[in-house]
Amino acid sequence: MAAYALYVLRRSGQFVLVVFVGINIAFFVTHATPIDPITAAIAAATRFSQADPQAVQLTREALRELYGLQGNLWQQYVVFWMRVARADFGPSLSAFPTPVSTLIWRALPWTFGLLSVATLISWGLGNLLGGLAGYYRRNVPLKLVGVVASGLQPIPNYVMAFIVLVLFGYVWPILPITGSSQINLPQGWTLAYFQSVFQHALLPVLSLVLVGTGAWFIGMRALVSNIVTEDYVAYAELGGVDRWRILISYVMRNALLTQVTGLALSLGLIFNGAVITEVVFGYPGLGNLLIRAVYAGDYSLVIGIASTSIIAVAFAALVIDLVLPLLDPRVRVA
Amino acid sequence: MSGNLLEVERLTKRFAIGGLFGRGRFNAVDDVSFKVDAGQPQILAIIGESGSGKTTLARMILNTLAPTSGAIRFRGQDLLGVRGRKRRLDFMREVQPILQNPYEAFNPLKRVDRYLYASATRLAGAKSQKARDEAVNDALQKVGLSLTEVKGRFPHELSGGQLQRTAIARALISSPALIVADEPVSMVDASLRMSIVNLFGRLRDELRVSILYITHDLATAYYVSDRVIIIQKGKVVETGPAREVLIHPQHPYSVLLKESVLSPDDVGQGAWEGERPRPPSQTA
Amino acid sequence: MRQSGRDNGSTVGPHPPPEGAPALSVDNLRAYYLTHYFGVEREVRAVDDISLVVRRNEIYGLAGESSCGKTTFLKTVAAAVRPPLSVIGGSVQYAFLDRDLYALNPAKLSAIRWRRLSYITQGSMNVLNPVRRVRESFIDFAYRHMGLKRRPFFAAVNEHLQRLHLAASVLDAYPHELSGGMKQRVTIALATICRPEFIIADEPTTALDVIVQKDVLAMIREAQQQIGSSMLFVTHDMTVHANIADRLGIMYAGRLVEEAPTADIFANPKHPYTAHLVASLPRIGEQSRKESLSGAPPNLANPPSGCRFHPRCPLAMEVCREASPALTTLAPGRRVACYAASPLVKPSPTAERVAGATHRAERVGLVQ
Amino acid sequence: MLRILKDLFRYNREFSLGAILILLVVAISLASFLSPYPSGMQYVVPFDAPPSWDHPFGTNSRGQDVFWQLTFAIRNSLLFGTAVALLSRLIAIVVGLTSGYVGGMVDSVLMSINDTFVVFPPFPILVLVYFIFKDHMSWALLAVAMACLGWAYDARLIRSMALSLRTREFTTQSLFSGMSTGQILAEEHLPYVLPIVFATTMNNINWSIGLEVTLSVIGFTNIDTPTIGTMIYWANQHTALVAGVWWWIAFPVGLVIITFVGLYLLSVSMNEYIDPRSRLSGMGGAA
Repeated sequence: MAAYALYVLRRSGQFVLVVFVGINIAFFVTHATPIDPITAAIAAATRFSQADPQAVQLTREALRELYGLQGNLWQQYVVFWMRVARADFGPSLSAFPTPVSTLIWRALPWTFGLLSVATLISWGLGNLLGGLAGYYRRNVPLKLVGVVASGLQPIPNYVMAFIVLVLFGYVWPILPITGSSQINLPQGWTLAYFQSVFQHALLPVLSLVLVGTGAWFIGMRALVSNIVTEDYVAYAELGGVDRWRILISYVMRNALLTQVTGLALSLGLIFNGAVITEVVFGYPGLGNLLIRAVYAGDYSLVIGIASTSIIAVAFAALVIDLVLPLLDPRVRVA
Repeated sequence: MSGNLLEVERLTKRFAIGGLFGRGRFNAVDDVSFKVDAGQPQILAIIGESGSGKTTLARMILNTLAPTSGAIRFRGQDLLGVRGRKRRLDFMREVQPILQNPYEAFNPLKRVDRYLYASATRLAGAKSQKARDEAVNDALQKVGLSLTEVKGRFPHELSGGQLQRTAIARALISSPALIVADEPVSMVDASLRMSIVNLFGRLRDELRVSILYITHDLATAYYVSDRVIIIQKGKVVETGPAREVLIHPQHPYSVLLKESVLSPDDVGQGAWEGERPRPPSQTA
Repeated sequence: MRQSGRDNGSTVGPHPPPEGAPALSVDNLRAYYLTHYFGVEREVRAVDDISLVVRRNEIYGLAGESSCGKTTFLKTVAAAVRPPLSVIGGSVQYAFLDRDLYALNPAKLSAIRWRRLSYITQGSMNVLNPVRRVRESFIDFAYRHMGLKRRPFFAAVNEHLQRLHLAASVLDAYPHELSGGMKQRVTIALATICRPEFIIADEPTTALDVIVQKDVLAMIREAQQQIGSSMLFVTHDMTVHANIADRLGIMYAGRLVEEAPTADIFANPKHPYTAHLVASLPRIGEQSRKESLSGAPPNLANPPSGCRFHPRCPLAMEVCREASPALTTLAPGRRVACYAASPLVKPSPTAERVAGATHRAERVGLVQ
Repeated sequence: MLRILKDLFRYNREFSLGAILILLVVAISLASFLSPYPSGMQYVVPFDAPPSWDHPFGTNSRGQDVFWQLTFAIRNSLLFGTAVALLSRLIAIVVGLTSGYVGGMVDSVLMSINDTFVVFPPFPILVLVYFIFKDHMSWALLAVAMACLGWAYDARLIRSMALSLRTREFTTQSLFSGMSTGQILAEEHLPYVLPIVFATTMNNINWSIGLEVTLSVIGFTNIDTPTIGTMIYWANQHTALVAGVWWWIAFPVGLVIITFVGLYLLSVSMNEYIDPRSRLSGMGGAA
C-alpha cells in the first residue's frame, strides 16, 4: 500500500501542475495583454450616453478593486491566486451583488449531471457495442452500427446538438428544446418537477450520447480487434473456454483498463462537448453561464468559470487515475 | 602492438525500476572487469541467461549507454572521452556491433546496401563511387557474398543467414579491431547457424579481429571461443580459457549451467527416461 | 472408436486401444495461406501433403526450421485454422473421434477441447489472462469438463499440482507474479488437468533459460507419463527432440522428409537434410568443424521444382530437379523422401497431382 | 509516399470514399475564385429565394447567394483548420521526437507539461481569450490559440513511436554505419512517423473546424470573415429556421458534415495502413 500512497502523491503532483499552469494561463490571458478590461467595460457602459468624467474615474477605481487589478502585475498575480484559493471571484457584475462563486455553484450541478449521465451512457453503450463488434467481426447488425458510428463520431458536438434541436424542435416537436425544467414549475422534490427535468435533459443527453457513443464504439472496436489476437485469447479459444466467458473476462476485461485511461484523457474534450451542448439547449449549466457572462461583459464571472472548469476537469481526471490502478492487478500488487 | 585493446574496469550500471508505482534500483551490470589483449586476436564469449546484464554490458562497450561507475578503455582511451562526431566516427571505425535479429537489423523500408555504402563513405573514407563499390564488394566477399547478390535488395528479399552475413560485412568495411556480437545466431536457422559461427573463427584467424561473442549458448561458445566469462545477475562468476571453464566449471552457477545443457548424445537415455508407463491409471 | 462429446470423469471405455495403436492419423493434409493484400495475391503452401501417425502413449517430435510449416501443421491438427490459412485437402483423424476433425460442428469441437485435446504453447507467450488469477484460469478451462462440484474440483486441482511438484499457492497468483519458467509449469499443469488423450506442444521450452528448460522438459515427460496421453511436440531445436521425443519427423519446406525413432534419426539419418541437422549440432567438449548448408530455405510462395531440398542438397541428382520424391517406407517405422537415400523412393503421386491441379476447387470449409 | 496513396486509393474503400469527399469539398472551396459576387458584399441578389436554377442553394436574408457564399466559407474554414493543424503538428512533432529521442529528464519534464495540456478543456479557455480580445480577435490569433491547445495528445503518440524506433536494431545499425543523428531521424525514422502525423493532421483539422464552427455560431470570432460557423451565425441572427429559410442552414451544415466524415475516413484508413497488426494479418505468411 506504500507504493499506492507514493503513486497518489505523484499523481496529485501532476494535478497541482495542471491547476498551476491552467490558472497561470487564465491570469496571463487576462492580465498580461495590452487590452484593459476596465476601459472596455466603461466604454461599453458609456457607449450610448454622455458620462461625467468624475463618475467615470470613480467607476474605474471601483472596478479596479472589484477585478483585483490594483498595483503592479506581481501584486495582481498574488491577488488572483488568493481569489482562486478561496474560490472567491468577487461579485458578479451582471447579477450584482450575487457572488460569482454562488452563480457557479448553482450552475455546476447541472453541468455535472448532464456530463456524467451522458458520459456514463455513451461510455457504457459505446464500449459494450464496440466490444461486441470487435469480437464478432462478421456480425452484420454490428457492422451496420459501425457504419453509423463512423458517421456520427467525427461530427462536433455543436453541430450534432444543432441537428437534434432542429429535428426535435422544428421537424418533429415532441420534446422541450430549451431550459432545464418547465419555467413555471416550482423547484422541489415533486414528481412533476423531476419529470420535467428528465424531459428537458433528454435532448441534450441524446445529442451528447450520439457523438460520444460513436467515439467510444470506434475506439473499443479497434482495441478489441487487437486484443483478440493476444495469446491469452487465442489460447482460451483453443481451450474451448466458453465464448461469453472469453468475451467478458478475457477481452472486455482487458480492454476496460485502456478505456478507463481513455476516459481520463478525454475528459477535457467531453467537458467541452457538454458546455457547448448546454449553449445550444439553453441548459443552465456552466457553458450557458459562460456565454451569458461574455455577452454581459461580466469579467469576474468569465474568469471564475474558466478557472473552475480547469480545476474541475483536472480533479475528475485525478479521481479516475487514482481508481485505475485498483482495476489492474499488475499495478495493484506491484 | 601490445597493451590492451579493451579494458573494462569495475563497470557498473544501475537502473531504476518500477512502472506506475514505486521506485527500486538494481545493478544490471555489477562490478565487471576484464581485458582483451591487443596483440593476440581472440574470441571472448560472454555467457549469461536472460536478465544477466549481458546486453547492457554490450551497449556500454559500444558507447551507446553510459556506465554508472567504472571505466571502459579502448586502446587506453576512456570511452567517456569519445564525444563529438569526429571522435565517435574514429571509435566506430575500430569497434563495430553485430545485432541479434537479422530481420530487424535493417530498416524494412530501405535497401540494405544503403548501410554498406554509408559505412564505406563515412567510416572507410571511400571517395568515388568506384572506391565505394570496391570497399563494399571486398567486405561482402569476406563473408561469402557478392555485391550483385545484395545491391538494390530490400531486407525481406534476403534470407536470415544472408542478412546476418550482410550485417557482418558492413561491420567489416572499416576494418575494425573489435566486433561486439550480441546473440548473433539465436535468431538464425539451424542449417545456417554454424556458417555464422565458423565465420567468426575466420575473422579472428584471417582478419585478426577480436570478437566479444555474447550468448546464452554454451555449446557454440565452446565451439568457437578462446576465453569465456560467465555472468549471473550482472556479476562475473567465472572466467578463463573456454576449454577449461566449460569442461571443468568451478563456480556452482557455472556447474549448474553446464549440467543443464541438453546434449544430443542423451538421445534415448534422458535423465528422466524410466520405465515406459502403462496405459493411464484412472484413479483420479 | 469412442464417441466424441462431453463425458464425465471416468472416460476410458471398456476396451482401451492397445499401446502403439494410432492416436492421431493425418492423411495427405494440405493447408495453404491464401492472401489478398493491396492487390497482390499470394498462395503459400505451408503444409503440403503431409501424412503421419502419432501412436498412443508416445511423444512424436516434429522438427524443422522457421517457416517450414511446422506451426501451420500444428494449427491444422488443432483445428485452429483462421483466414488467411485454409485447409485445402486431406484428413485429420483422432482415435477419440468417430469422424474427421473437420467434420465436427463448433459445439462438438468445443466439447473435445481440453477434455480430449489440449495444448502447451511457447513459454514466452502470454497465454494466461493477465487480469485473472491462475485459479480462475483453471475454472475457465477445466471446470466444465471435470463434472465435479466446486470443492472436489479444487481438491482434484490441488492433487494434480502436487503430483507435478507445484505449490498450491500458485493458484492465487496473477500471471505477472510468476517467472517465465513457473508460468510454463502452470500451463503444463493446466493442459494436463483433464487428462486429455492428446496433447499438442508448440515450442514449449524455446523461450526459457537453459537451467529452467531442462526442468520443464522433465515435467512435460512426467505429466505425459502420468496420464499416458499421446503428444505432438514441435520445436526447431534438435537437442530438445533428442531428449524428449520417442519418434521424430523432420519437415522441410512444407513437406515431411524423414521419420524414424529418435535414436535412429540421430544415429543413422537417411535424408541429407536430416544428416546435416544432426551433424551440425555443436557439443561441449567437441571441436570438430561443423559445416553448414549453402543457400537458404525456399520461399513457400514459390518453391523450387522437384524435391524442394535439391538446390541445397550435396547429393542432388538430375531426377531431384524434376520429380518430388514420395515419403517411402524403407523399413518398419522408417520413412524417407529422398531419391539418393534409397532406390525404393518413387515420385510422390499426390504432390505431383497437386502441383498442376486446380486445387482451389476442393477447398474444405474453415473451422471457426 | 505517392505509391502508398495510389495503393490506398485502389484497395481501401474507406480511403477512396474519404478522398472523393474531400476532393469534392476542396473543389467547392476552389470555386470561390470564380464567384461572380465578392465575399463580403450584401444585397446583391434577391432575398430568401429558395434553391433554383439561378441560385442552386438559394439566397439568404442578407441578399447573398448561398452557394457562392458557401464556397468562401468552406475555403476559409479549411484554411483555418489546416493552419491550426500544421501549427499544432509542428509543436507535437518537436515535443514528441525530442522527448522520445533525448529521453531522461527532458522527457519527464516535457511529458509533465504534455499531460497538463491533455486535460485542459479548450472551450472555456478560448472563450476567455475571446472575452479579452473581443474586437481584436483575428483569424490568426484564434488559430494560434487553438494550436496551443491541440497538440498534446498527438505529441504523446509521436513520442511513443520515437521511443520504440530508438530501440530498434536498425537504429544501431545506422548509427554504426556513421550516419548522423539528423540523418537517422530524417531518413530512417521519419518514414515511420509520417503516416501517423498525416492521420492526426486529419483529425486535428476536424477538431479545429468543429471548434471554430462552435465559437463562430455563438459569435465569439470575427463574424465578418465568412466561414461555415459565421454563416450559421448569421442564419441564426436572421432566425432563418423560423422564417423557413432552411437552405441557409442545411447546406453549410451538410457540407461541413461531408468534410468531417471525409477527413475522418482518410485518417482511419491511414491508421489501418500504419497498424502493423492489421498489415501482418493481411499479408499472412507461413509461420
